[in-house]
Amino acid sequence: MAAEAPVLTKKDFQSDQEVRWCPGCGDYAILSAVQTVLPELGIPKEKFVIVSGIGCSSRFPYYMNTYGFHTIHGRAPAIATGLKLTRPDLDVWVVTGDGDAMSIGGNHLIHTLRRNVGLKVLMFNNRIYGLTKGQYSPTSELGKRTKSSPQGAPDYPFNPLALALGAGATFVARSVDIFQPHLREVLRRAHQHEGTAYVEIYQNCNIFNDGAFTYMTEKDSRLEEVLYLEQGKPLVFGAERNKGVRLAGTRLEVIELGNGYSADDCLVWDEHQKDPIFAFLMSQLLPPEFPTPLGILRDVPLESYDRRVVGQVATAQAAKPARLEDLIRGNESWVVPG
Amino acid sequence: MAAEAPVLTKKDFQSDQEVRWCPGCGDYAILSAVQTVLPELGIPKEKFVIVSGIGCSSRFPYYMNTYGFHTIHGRAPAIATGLKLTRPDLDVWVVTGDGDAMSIGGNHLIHTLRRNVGLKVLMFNNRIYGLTKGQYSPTSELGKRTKSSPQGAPDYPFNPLALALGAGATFVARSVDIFQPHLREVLRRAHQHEGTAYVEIYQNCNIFNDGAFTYMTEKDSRLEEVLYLEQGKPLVFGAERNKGVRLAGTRLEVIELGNGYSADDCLVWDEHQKDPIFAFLMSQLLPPEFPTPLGILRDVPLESYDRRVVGQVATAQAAKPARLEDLIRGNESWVVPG
Amino acid sequence: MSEPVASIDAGEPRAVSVEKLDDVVIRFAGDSGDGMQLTGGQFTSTSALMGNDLSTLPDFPAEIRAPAGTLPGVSSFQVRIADYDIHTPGDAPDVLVAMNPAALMKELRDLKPNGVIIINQDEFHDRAFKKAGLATNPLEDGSVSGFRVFQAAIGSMTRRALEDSGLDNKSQERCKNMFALGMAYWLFSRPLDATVAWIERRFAGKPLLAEANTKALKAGWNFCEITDVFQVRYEVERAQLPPGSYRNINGNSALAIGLVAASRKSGLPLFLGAYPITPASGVLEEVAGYKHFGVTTFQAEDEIAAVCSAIGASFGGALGVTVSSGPGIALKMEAINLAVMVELPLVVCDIQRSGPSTGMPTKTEQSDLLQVMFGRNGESPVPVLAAASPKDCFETTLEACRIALKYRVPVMVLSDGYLANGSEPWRFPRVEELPDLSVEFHTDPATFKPYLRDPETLARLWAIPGTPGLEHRIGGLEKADGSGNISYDPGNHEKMSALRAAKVERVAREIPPLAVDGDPEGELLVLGWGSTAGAITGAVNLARAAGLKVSRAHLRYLNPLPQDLGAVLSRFRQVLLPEMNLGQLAMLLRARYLKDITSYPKVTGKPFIRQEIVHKIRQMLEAGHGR
Amino acid sequence: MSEPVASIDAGEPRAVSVEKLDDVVIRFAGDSGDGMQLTGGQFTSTSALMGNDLSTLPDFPAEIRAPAGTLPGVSSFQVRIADYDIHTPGDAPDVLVAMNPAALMKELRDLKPNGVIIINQDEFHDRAFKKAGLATNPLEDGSVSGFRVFQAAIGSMTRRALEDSGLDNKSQERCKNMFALGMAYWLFSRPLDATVAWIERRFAGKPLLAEANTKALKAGWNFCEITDVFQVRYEVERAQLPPGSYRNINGNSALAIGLVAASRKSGLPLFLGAYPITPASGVLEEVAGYKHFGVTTFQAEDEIAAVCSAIGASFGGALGVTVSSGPGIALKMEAINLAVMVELPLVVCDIQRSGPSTGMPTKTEQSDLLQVMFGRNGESPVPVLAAASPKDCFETTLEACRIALKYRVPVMVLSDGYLANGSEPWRFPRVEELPDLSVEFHTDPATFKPYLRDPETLARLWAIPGTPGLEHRIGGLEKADGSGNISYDPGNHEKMSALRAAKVERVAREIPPLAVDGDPEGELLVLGWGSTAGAITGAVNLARAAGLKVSRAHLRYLNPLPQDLGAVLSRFRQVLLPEMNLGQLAMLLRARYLKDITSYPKVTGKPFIRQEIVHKIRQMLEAGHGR
Ligand SMILES: Cc1ncc(C[n+]2csc(CCOP(=O)(O)OP(=O)(O)O)c2C)c(N)n1
Ligand SMILES: Cc1ncc(C[n+]2csc(CCOP(=O)(O)OP(=O)(O)O)c2C)c(N)n1
Ligand code: SF4
Ligand code: SF4
Ligand SMILES: [Mg+2]
Ligand SMILES: [Mg+2]
Repeated sequence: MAAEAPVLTKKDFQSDQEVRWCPGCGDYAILSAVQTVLPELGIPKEKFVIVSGIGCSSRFPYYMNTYGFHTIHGRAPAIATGLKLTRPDLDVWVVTGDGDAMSIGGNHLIHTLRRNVGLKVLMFNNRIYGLTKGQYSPTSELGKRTKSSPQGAPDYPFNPLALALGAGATFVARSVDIFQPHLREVLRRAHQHEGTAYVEIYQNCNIFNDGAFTYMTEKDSRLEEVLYLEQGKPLVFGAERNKGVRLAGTRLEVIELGNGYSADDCLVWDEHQKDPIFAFLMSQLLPPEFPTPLGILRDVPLESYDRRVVGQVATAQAAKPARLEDLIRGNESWVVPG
Repeated sequence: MAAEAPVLTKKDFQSDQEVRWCPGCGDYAILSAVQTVLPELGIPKEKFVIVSGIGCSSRFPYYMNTYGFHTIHGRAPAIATGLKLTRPDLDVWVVTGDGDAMSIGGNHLIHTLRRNVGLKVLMFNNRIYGLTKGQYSPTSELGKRTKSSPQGAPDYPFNPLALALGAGATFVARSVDIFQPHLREVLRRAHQHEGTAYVEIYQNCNIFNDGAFTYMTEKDSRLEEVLYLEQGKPLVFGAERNKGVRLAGTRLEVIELGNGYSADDCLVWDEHQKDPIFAFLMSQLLPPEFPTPLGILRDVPLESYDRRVVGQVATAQAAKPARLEDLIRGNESWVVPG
Repeated sequence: MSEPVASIDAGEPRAVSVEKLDDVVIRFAGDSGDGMQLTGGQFTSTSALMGNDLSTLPDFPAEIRAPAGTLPGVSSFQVRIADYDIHTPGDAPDVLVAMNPAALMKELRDLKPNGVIIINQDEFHDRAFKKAGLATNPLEDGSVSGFRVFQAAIGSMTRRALEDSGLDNKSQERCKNMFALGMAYWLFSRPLDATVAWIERRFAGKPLLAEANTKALKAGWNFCEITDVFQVRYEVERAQLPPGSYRNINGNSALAIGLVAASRKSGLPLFLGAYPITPASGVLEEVAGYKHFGVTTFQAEDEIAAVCSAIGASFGGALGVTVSSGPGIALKMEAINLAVMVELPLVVCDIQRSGPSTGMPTKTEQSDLLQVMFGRNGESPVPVLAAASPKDCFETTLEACRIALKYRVPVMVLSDGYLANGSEPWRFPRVEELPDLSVEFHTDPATFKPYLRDPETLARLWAIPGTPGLEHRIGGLEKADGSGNISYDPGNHEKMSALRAAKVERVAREIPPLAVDGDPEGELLVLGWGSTAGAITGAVNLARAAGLKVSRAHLRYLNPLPQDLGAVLSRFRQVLLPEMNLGQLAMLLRARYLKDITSYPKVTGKPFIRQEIVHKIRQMLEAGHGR
Repeated sequence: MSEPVASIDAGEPRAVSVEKLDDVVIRFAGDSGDGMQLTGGQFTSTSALMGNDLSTLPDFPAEIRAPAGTLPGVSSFQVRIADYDIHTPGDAPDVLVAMNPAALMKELRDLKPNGVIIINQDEFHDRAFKKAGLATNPLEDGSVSGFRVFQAAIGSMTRRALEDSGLDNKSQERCKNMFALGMAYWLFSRPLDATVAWIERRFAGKPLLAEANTKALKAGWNFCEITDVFQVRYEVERAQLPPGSYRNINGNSALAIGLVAASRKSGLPLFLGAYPITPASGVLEEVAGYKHFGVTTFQAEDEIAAVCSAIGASFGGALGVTVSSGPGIALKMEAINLAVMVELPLVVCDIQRSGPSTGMPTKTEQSDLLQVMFGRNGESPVPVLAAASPKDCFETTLEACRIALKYRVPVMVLSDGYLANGSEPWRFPRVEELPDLSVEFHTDPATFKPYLRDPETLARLWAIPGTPGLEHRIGGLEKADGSGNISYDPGNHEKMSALRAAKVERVAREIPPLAVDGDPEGELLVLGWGSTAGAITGAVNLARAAGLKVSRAHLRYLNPLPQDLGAVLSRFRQVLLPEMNLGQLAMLLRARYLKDITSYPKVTGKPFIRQEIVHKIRQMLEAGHGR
């Protein structure tokens, strides 16, 4: 059994760099979850690469004792795509923020999703630009007052999950920095997906946007505000499990169970539905009217872009000899005798 | 009645520039439709501005005798946004192609949609890069062989309508270059919308992607392949109007009417549904399984970005006197006597 | 508590005496959470109100909140106050306020020999030493020998002062910067009232906090008054500044106000499209607060959208402006080139930072000059102006707007991190003194062609959408002169390329003759541009005081260059050009004038200090004499 | 039909005689739908196979299909064939084939006096004159006086020849370019077989079309043979070229093949990330067909993603390449700067076109030199190489890859529209002759630090993901030398800035001494770079033939410059530098060497012609003698 990979632990994934997020930042919890999950995956440490853009969240690679690339603002998916296309053997994770991924990097994100490149994209959504000290982001609420929006942000925010689904994402999930077991399970599932796995992680920026998610993270409101998506189970929630979500025509409704309604009236969750309709429905569950869904919104197998691209190269190689002299000579050549 | 605007005609909107698309290009038909609709709108000609990016389609402004700006590749929505924010009195139309809007310009497009800037965006989708002579575009089919994809495109295409809906579009429609009355009606409706009106127009590029839409434009297949969306009417189609679309749980299905099904089993179209669910359902009707929906997928009133931004300025102006000397002096100043 | 609240290590105790200084440099340093920027800012405001000349240099860590107590977490603010006209925040501090061991160790190397150190002794314990990466107590291991160290238990004294404030411990502790400020005010004989008023404004609606901060401030002051911690007290008299109305201002504010002023004086609404980036974000944030001036700000999705939106606004008849820093400017170049081609006004402000790539975002540099000159495809000339000091950002920006509107060109404004955050007193102009920037839109269809030009400026007609009868199309393809129709004609392209260049060159006609400070000819001219102005002026003054003969000139206009620059250069045997880059302007001048300019490059992320330049001046003069 | 199929306007009828020419320039011109590019390409291939030296210049309209018959719709292909070593496609055509009045009128002005014009008379009617914007028939209004005009009803004769081909009228008409080609083959005594073989390859699986095209080709040839339309027939002997194997090649193909060769010789997989843009798209399209070489192509969503993907590929150990043209290169700059900072190999090819902005996309220019040198924030030096001719794109690209891999830097390759589409015979190398580009990845954890450098090249270690024990992080923030940890240390930044510059400077050690053609010293050196090489060489040869004394040198390396360039320049009293821009390299050289280089700028979207340069040489020599 000499060839067996050594058992890895969380410690193996901690780099020697001092972690420099603000004390209390939600990024710490996410780092911990990733450092816990990666060693479990049975993959040699040197096969992991973390690619990030710019932002507080994008400091992530420095703290992971894997290969890492802290690139430029918004471009991590494009850089990771080039890496994955040439090195499909690597396990490539993209770490990005709501600004990095959805403001300047929006185009690369949606193209990565439609192509279904085999990348795991962790989008830390703190609904603010942290690193540049607190301007509103594309996920900040309409009317949010920040340094750059003293009268309130005039922009409607993106719905990050709807955007991803609209772009054709094959794996879409959501979790929360401090919901550690849940987050770890989502990370494991993301890893298993062949194509692009897009994971939105609600992350508290305690300096510039503290409490953005307390409505659903506080112990006492959590059960009322969160809808855990469980495969094959009806969409039921509430501390008393007395509420559910149903589809009335083409509209979603929250129903109180017991008052003539039972769990049977609720939608039965199916993360594998081939078309993105059911997942899109879930993305439209928005507070305060609806509970916030957490878990896997979509997980549909589809050949990854890298596999198709690599396959084309292999097909071409099998079909034709690759003689450089032939390429240089071309179709028509002649000799000038000496 | 001296102040009444002169009656405008199509001719008034034709510029003196020779139209230089390839003979047979679908762009001619779209130009004609726009030149027909604009004079009807009761707006002085000088109030129209057409902003375009780069591509065959983006040559559009040169042929319109309005104000026009043929900008750079992918950036028309951003330029138009700046124009509209400072000149909300203008009627600003963006003309773009599938490459211009959804490849290089994808980010500006989705941000324009989420902000709901008061622009009319006409996206000419010919599923190819025309101007650069025939490379595949983000709407080309998987496996399409083009100059740059000799083994077939390895990319899954975007679903342009789903992308727009995922980005939060408030007005989404689709029409076809040669379906002139339909196209004109869609243009009129786009014009009436306060926020961003996103119109996908199927356009035949007879040089590099001829026949991309013949499956649904040919006289004999048209009625079988097209689902016209009509407000308040059931989703029924077919030459014999013998087919319909219904929602079974969270899945769409085509049903044959008469075989135990009637029009009452079909979804009843509502373009005004507040959440984007119904519109998203329509975006998932893809050939060959489903008919192609044409018409207005979504039309939901929402205050435009420009109105909100202009409103903030007005509020600030009403709240505070704007004395330049005060601004220059600041909060703390002192005098050094002479 | 039995621990000493203050102990004095400074030799023999003496009675308090007042010493007059003409010039002193103080640096406040602490953890990023310690509020040192506020402390420094208040010291500055108060000193400004007292009539000192002054100059400041803030220095933040790159992290939002690096781990408390570490070296990378240190945040500092340097202020120099003087009773005469000064130009830099000073080469080395005379006084260092160090709130923890990391701050002490990081800043100590800069301190003047025999300088004063004020220590928050509460933070000098083993755990803190470890966080700062120290093996031993720096107060005991010889690190501070050669300095005058004063220790005070700033944290615990603050908490004690606020025991009854109703605040929790953490909030009490947060007020310790005000305690330190109070001490500094005592030491430098400054009144408290301006800061008390500021506290009241800042904590309006939070009376507990307002009271606590004021209390802490006074406690610091009283502590010095009562305990005799210092035996000397300093006074710095008001400076003999030219008469006028003054305020203190930093570069980003001056730039922001310059934009609003340009809008007012041109009669055009200001449109600022920007995407946040250090150190430029402050401009967007500040202008966003000026909406009552009819200003529109647009936080775009990226830098490309930002500049594009500004171009769209210009097309519609607004004053279109965008602001960013190096990496963002790189992204804007393709669109700026569109503005070059369509000949619309546009102002692009580059608040430079240390590069290449992400580089050192919080550090300063002047290394984007060649980027803004040449970073576009094709022949694409644009005017380039650089601000010389924080306050000069106002005038330079106004001038850039004037040129952009008059010549219908994109104009680049160069500032940098040092100017953006540094501040100085500004003798601000009266509104009536500002230049008239009004423009005329074309309205007459009979005389209209989109590319008809003003024979004087070569600017094309500006006809904005909404004007009846002037419907026309513009775009990035080459245009026929006059008609503006697309043209692939070889001769037309040559002509248009020449016209675009000539238009920029014409700006030179309006550039005033280059002012040479000192002899108009001689052995050595020190030439500068941008934010090196202060250090060069200071250095040349020092050199002259030391008996050296040296002249000085400063360039605001980098493209086009002043018409007499060649003549000025030819009058000096040697020219020294200090730049915070590897010789970018030197290259341009060498190419233009074939003069052997001596480049003095510095790329450390820090501004020049005067002594560096003095040293170089001395060297060059000696070499010159040896010839 | 009763209309004449050919009429002869060329003076007295004579018997067919054969005239030998050493050098002739032929331009095929017609509507964009007329297939003139194919016709010219075939004439070129056949002439190449016959052993002529040759050079070509295609010229497309900007529109895909501009309205038929209009001036903007004209597409032309110029080919020069000679029995000796030539360097340009010729200043002015000797023979013009004009398929319609628009083609005639557009190209006429370039034709040599007394030149031959072959007209497709079917298209000379009133409707066609109107489309071409002509009031009168150019054949009758004196426009063609001074030329020798031959008319033939090319269209109707083709249709007649294909009556029984089974093709519809439109498809028959499409073959008329082959008819014209047949005529040209007869006139210049070329064999048909190579084109017949090509037709068979091209229309494999479409036998009707293959047959029809061959028939039309032969019909054109036979028409001349039978009808005596021409009384003279020309022969151009094979050129005395150095012995070796030859093929014809254009610049984009040579570049594409160079990339594949670099991949093979380095043992690294090639990754090409690109976004289509004129005139660079051809490279992506061609390399996409080379997947059997283990090459990956990625058509990205934009230019930024294209370059970023290449950087990602390089990080993983591939040869990362991106290709674009001016506007796209502008967009890539921020990311290229990341590659500068992380010190990874990257090759960026800029196929320049006429700017600024969208400019004239189908026209050529050399105006991106300063952009690629300086268009990035901060101090960001990169090597820059330029190809001199279509075939030289191969070697220059290979050399760029070598430098990128060896020094771990982004390297810029400059080509342009003229090289991209132009072609010439290439004496191609044997694979064994190509340099070894192999690289070593670091694998040993004991000796690893990410920013440890090779003392010779200053390249840092390249350790790729997947290597056990070498896990490390890189990024755009300033790095501490050695460890690669983030560093804000002023001294480190200064050091790293110097290292990045020194690394690029070290490349100069490998640059061969500059070859001066002609006397190594004297009155005048004509210096060139990039695609002006041919025109300059030709011009200098012409000047010498006219008795003028002038030397010539050409630069492939623009950054760093050859070490001996300064010395070479100093040996000439005058230096002339023709560039298709407003003097960009001249500026760099003036700054570097303080030498008064005479810039000869041209920005018309067209390459230099030899006579322009000869004229300038004469002027300068006269001025020099007058001194
Ligand atoms: C090209 C460029 N533009 C702007 C910036 C400045 N910038 C750095 S991070 C950031 C936003 C970060 O927000 P987000 O992605 O949400 O990350 P967070 O800090 O909140 O984790 C911005 C605007 C930059 N570094 N580069
Ligand atoms: C920055 C930049 N990149 C690339 C190009 C080249 N380019 C011009 S149009 C185009 C694509 C056009 O496709 P689409 O938008 O679908 O328009 P169509 O021609 O099909 O109407 C491309 C890649 C360019 N002009 N500028
Ligand atoms: S600013 Fe916010 S997101 Fe950034 S490290 Fe601090 S708490 Fe975290
Ligand atoms: S290439 Fe296609 S899209 Fe472009 S003008 Fe021609 S037919 Fe139309
Ligand atoms: Mg964020
Ligand atoms: Mg298209």
